Amino acid sequence: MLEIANLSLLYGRHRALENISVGISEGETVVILGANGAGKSSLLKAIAGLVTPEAGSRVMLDGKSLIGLPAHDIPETGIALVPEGRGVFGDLTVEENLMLGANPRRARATEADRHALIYDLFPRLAERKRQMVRTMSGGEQQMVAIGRALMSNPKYLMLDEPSLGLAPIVVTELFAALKRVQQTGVALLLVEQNVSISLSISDRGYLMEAGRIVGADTAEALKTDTAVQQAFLGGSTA
Amino acid sequence: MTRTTIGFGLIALALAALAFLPTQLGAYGVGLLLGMTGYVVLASAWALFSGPTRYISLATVAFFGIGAYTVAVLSETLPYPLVLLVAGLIGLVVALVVGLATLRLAGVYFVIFTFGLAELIRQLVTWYEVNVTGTLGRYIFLPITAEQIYWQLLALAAVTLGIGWWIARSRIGLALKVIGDDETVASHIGIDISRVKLSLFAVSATIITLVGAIQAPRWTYIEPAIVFNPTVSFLTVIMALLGGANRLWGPVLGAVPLFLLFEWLSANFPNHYSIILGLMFIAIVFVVPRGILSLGEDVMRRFRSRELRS
Amino acid sequence: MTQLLDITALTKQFGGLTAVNKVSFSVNAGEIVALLGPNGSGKTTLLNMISGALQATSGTVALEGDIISGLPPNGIAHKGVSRTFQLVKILPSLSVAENIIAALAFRPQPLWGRGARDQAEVLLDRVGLGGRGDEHADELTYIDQKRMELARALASEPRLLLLDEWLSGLNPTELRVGIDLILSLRQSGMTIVLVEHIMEAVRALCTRSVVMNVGSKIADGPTADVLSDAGVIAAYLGDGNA
Amino acid sequence: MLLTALISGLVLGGTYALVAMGLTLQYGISRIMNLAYGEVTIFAAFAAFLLFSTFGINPLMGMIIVLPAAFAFGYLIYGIMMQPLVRRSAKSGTLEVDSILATFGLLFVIQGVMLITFGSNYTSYNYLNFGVNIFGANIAANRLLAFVLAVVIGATLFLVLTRTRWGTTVRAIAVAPKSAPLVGINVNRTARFAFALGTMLAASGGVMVSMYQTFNASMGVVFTMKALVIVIMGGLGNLMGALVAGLLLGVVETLVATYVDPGLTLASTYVIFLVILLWKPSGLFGKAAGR
Amino acid sequence: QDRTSVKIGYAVSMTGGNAGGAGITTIPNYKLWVHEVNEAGGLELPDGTRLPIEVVEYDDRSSAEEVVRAVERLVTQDQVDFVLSPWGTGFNLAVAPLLDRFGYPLIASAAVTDKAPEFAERWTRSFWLLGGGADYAGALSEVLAAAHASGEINGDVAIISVADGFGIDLVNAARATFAEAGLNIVMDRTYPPGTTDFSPMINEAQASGADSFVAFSYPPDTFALTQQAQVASYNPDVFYLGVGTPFPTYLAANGENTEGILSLGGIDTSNQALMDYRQRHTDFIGQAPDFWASQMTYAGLEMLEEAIKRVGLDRDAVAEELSSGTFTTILGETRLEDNQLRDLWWTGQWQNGVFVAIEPSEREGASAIVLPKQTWQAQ
Ligand SMILES: Nc1ncnc2c1ncn2[C@@H]1O[C@H](COP(=O)(O)OP(=O)(O)OP(=O)(O)O)[C@@H](O)[C@H]1O
Ligand SMILES: Nc1ncnc2c1ncn2[C@@H]1O[C@H](COP(=O)(O)OP(=O)(O)OP(=O)(O)O)[C@@H](O)[C@H]1O
Ligand SMILES: [Mg+2]
Ligand SMILES: [Mg+2]
Repeated sequence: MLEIANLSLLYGRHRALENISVGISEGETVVILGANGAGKSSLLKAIAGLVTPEAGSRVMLDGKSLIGLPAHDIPETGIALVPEGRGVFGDLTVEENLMLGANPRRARATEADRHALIYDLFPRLAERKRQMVRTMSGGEQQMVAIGRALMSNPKYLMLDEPSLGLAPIVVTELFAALKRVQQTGVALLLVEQNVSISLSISDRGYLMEAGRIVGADTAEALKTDTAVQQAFLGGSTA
Repeated sequence: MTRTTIGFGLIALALAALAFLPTQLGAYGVGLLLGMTGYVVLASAWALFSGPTRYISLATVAFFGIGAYTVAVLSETLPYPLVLLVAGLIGLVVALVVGLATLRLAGVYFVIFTFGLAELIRQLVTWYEVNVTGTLGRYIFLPITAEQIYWQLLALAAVTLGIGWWIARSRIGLALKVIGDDETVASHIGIDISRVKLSLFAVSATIITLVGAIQAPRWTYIEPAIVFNPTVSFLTVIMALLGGANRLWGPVLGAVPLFLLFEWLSANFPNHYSIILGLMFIAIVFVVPRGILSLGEDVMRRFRSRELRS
Repeated sequence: MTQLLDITALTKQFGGLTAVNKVSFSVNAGEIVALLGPNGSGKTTLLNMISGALQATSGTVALEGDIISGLPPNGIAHKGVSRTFQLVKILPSLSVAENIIAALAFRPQPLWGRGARDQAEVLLDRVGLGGRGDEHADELTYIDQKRMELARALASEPRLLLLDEWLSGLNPTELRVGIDLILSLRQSGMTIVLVEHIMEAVRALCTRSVVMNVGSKIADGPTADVLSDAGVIAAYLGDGNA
Repeated sequence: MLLTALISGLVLGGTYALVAMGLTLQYGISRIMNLAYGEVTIFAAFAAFLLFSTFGINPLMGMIIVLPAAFAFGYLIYGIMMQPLVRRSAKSGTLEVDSILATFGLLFVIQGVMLITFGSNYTSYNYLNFGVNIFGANIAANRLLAFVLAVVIGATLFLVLTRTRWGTTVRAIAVAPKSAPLVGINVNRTARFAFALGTMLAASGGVMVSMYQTFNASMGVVFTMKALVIVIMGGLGNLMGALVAGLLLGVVETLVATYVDPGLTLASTYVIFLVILLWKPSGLFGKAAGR
Repeated sequence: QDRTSVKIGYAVSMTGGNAGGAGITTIPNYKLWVHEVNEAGGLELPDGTRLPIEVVEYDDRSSAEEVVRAVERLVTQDQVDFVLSPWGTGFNLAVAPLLDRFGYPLIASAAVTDKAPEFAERWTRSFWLLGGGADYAGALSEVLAAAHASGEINGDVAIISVADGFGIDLVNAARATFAEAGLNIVMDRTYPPGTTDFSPMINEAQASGADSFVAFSYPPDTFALTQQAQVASYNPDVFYLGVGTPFPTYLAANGENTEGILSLGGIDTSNQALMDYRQRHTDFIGQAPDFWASQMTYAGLEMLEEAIKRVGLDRDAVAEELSSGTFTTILGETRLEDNQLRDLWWTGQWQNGVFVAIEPSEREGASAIVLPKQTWQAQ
């Protein structure tokens, strides 16, 4: 169980998150919806330890607090992040990026299996093992980023707009792949603009606005919620 | 508009005062002013190009030395103003060649390239003197006093700051900033990167050459080891960075205190100069993270915001 | 209808990899053409060759009959080509307005001083950033940076505008605003080539689509036809999106 | 004659490469532009001399003392001086400028300490200063040793960096320090380690140099600049590059001295350096400039 | 006048590229002299009173700009009574016009220049104690010519020189005087300062067949040449090296292998005053003086001391006295000719751990040269 409570975050004087409370059970998939600048990425970064929240904020994993844990110790706890803008190691090869993904100790045992899984999910990566990631197309780099996160054998995988810049067919495949990831028991925390497809694989969803959670419901309910329709689905299930 | 006029008026007054200063000071004071003004011009001229583009050039001493050597070679054959002109022209030509060569380089590659270039020029001058003219050291017996050198440097400083002021307000200044931020964007919005970089580099290098030429008569004896001393390049960079290289007054605010610090330390702690200087330097880096000018601005800003609140 | 852009047998090789392979197509003035294709099919590379960011290995790009391939990016920009980048490129040390003024100041008929400031405000208004010129460019949100980048591209008054996934990352509401903005550009007579993976936008905006796969052109025609093409569905759209 | 020149050139180059490799670690990996690098080299040279002349410990044995001390020193310096700068620059992105300014200060501090403890005189001693015949070329044993050390260290580190997971993490922090925590890399610890390792290499260079070269407390900057030239010529952060560039410089220098004019040796090394940069703007083994 | 001390100032290179030379030749002598004078109660004035010396010292950091300013500071800020000379030819020339303008005497004890006569005329209060390149080269050519005449060596000479003012002065003079002396220069190479690998030049010299190897070198090069000649088993009959050879550290580093090596300078071991000075220097500084310019530096200070004793602190009078007086110094009876010290030892040789003077050979106190140089000993 990953529990976030009373999470607040300041960038200088700008309040990016205010009293956020979100919970994800093991194996569950949760999507966070919200306009640009609502604070979705900030929330994921705070969980990953990349930004330091205000005092009084709580991030608990299976009852243990993650607050104060340095960012580089987070992957070891089983939380992985595919960040906005990918954050791949541009001057290293695909293979090296994946190898680094398995850097946390918890990932070592399953490394070989994971490699196979990832090359199965993204055959393009298997073809380009030795290519410098910097020289790959935007979508290819996104695959590397997701692959790298999966390498760490996460229990909770956070994805920040994974479909960004991917061809439709790849988006379909990616979400199919994410479904398979779900089946391996990994919980997903998803931030997406592609609302319909993300709701389709989610159990629950949260709505964010200006740094606050303004709504939460099951995915089923959100799909038909008129407010959500208005704000995020453009009135129709396009 | 009026504020600019007042600003110019004040600056003219300050210049007049500075020009008048030598009459109030002894030889040592004049020497101090002279050295300080020399570095003010060097740092300001350096920052003309390197500030906005963030290309850290260590070729300063190459141009400085070229200027000094030109004077040493020609001082007996040409009238002094002409010598300066020739020195400036040589500096300009070398700068254009160097500028063309370095266009493709970026970051630290540019830094070390310019260092290598300065060393190469020094080696070539040495080799030429040894093998062609057969004398290495040269003598300059020009009847130019320290005051006169100082006045020339002061004028050059005014010109340099004037150019800096003009650039900051002109399209070229904006182009330089854009280049410093992102060259791809720069070229895609229609900036001819090569031309902008080259012309600025040439202007900056010509001024630096003139500093070398103007200061040369002070030494009587010149040899490559003296006028191509890489320390000059390093000090220039350090002063400009310390003051804030992308502001008009930044280099001045770096050069003056640093020069005085050097002077004070060498006058008072000749035996522990290195250690004290080093420690102070480290302290400065930690206390004044974004250059002296920014420090001043921060203080001002805090002051103003407090005023607003009250 | 006059032909504005003409691409002939354009090829780009990176070492052994042929990223763009003898692609030819042309774009009429006033058209909005979508450039589609799977990830890594060479779309960005193609745009890069048009804008001069990359030199073509072979083939030519012509603008109203003028060969522009071989010119440096600034030369091409002065011929009337502007673009945005797949990963936004802002000028982080400048203010939002200065980002635009920079482009105004270096277009063929430069604007400077008062005129530039006013025009920058007009452009910012147009992309929805009115009144925010004094903010620091690097403190804008992603979407606002994209808006600013578009305003910067528009500042050059291009004849041809290249948009590389400019609409990606927008939520559906924002997407609609974005689509309207691009439509308004067409109304003003601009020709646009856009790379996009969001089919909703492509359908709404583009009369014609060109589809690439593994560096080669596999389809070219009216958008509706292209998107129902079996080859395109297999390579790009997938069955679910057909 | 040519063979002799080539061999002595390679050996000379090896001694250059040895000093340069530490800098490529410090600058390429830890992103610290360390202007005080040469001072560490000279300090180690003095230490080796001191151990040899007063305690009779030969320089090779002396390394057992000097190298760990250098590592510890580098570790300490990074912790005290560089870490705050790195932390600060995470926001402002001014690490390069800050590290230039800070290590410029450090340079003076170390130099001042040396001036006070060792004086400003030239120092020199003889150790392993006899000729060894290699394919007809007469090579000083101490230089040969430095060459061997350079090749061994260079090859070992290169293999470690490219073939092991640990090595890959080290390169990762050089490539994208911001992303490194996402895969569980402690950037600070890794950078600190690389910096200390670089300091140790600088010191090993110093110990070797002390055997065949005269040195004094003011000479550090000569080593820094030579090392920088080699590092840049080889491509930043690339050990193989540093090794190859060092060897190349050595060979060029010797060939020019033998066949052209000793007066042009330094000029020719700079010409080679400049030409290589013009041809490959990011060094021999550097990443192709990302345009 | 109720002064309580005599202020003496100097600016020398304590750091930077010139620190190595200044730290051996100049600074220790200034310190020793001040110490000794003050031990004795101070500088003696004509009326027999003594005033202690107060020192103002600056580091010129091996920068020409800095040395000029430091001297200006000494004169106008600190208002010292006398300024001692900096180390190095260029730096002495840089301060010469300045001191002349302020009316201060300059006793240049660490500057080698052929233009000394011209400078002495231009700046009438300047004194030049170390001769010019032509003097040293001329003396060397006589040494070599004599050895050649006696059949000890062939007439071929291999010369290398450092590409800076000093090296070039000497090699230029050597080219002229060697030819006159019937010597044949078979190799003539110039290398840039900072060169560390001399093996190509040593190989070439070895291949040239010359019996004499002459290097007009600077300290780091001098040390390197010695080491690398050993590695190459290069044993010419005559092995002549430049600055640095007469340094005590040279002996410390090379021990027995110094035997027979020639260089500039040298001492007359029969001169008791000199040997006494060397002992005092060693005791006070903890290190012996060098065998070349140290003694001239110290002698220059003695002359200054004596001149003050004779004529007081008036600088013009002191300059006049230095110019015309005769002094007893550690060098013996010392007198300047046209403001220059001409009674110098031009060539010396390491013999049994002492760098003895051998040229001018007819001058009293000269040792006999020993040729050929012994072959290198394994260490
Ligand atoms: N490093 C930062 N410094 C200052 N402000 C920031 C920083 N990062 C984000 N912000 C601000 O915090 C707010 C939330 O940003 P965040 O990136 O979390 O939003 P988001 O919901 O992920 O938006 P998007 O959909 O555009 O990715 C925004 O207003 C943004 O401008
Ligand atoms: N500088 C480069 N060096 C080597 N290969 C490159 C370089 N730039 C691009 N490539 C390769 O060329 C191919 C085309 O890349 P491009 O960026 O044009 O794809 P794209 O169609 O824009 O894809 P996406 O939709 O994912 O952005 C890719 O396989 C990429 O890896
Ligand atoms: Mg986000
Ligand atoms: Mg693309």
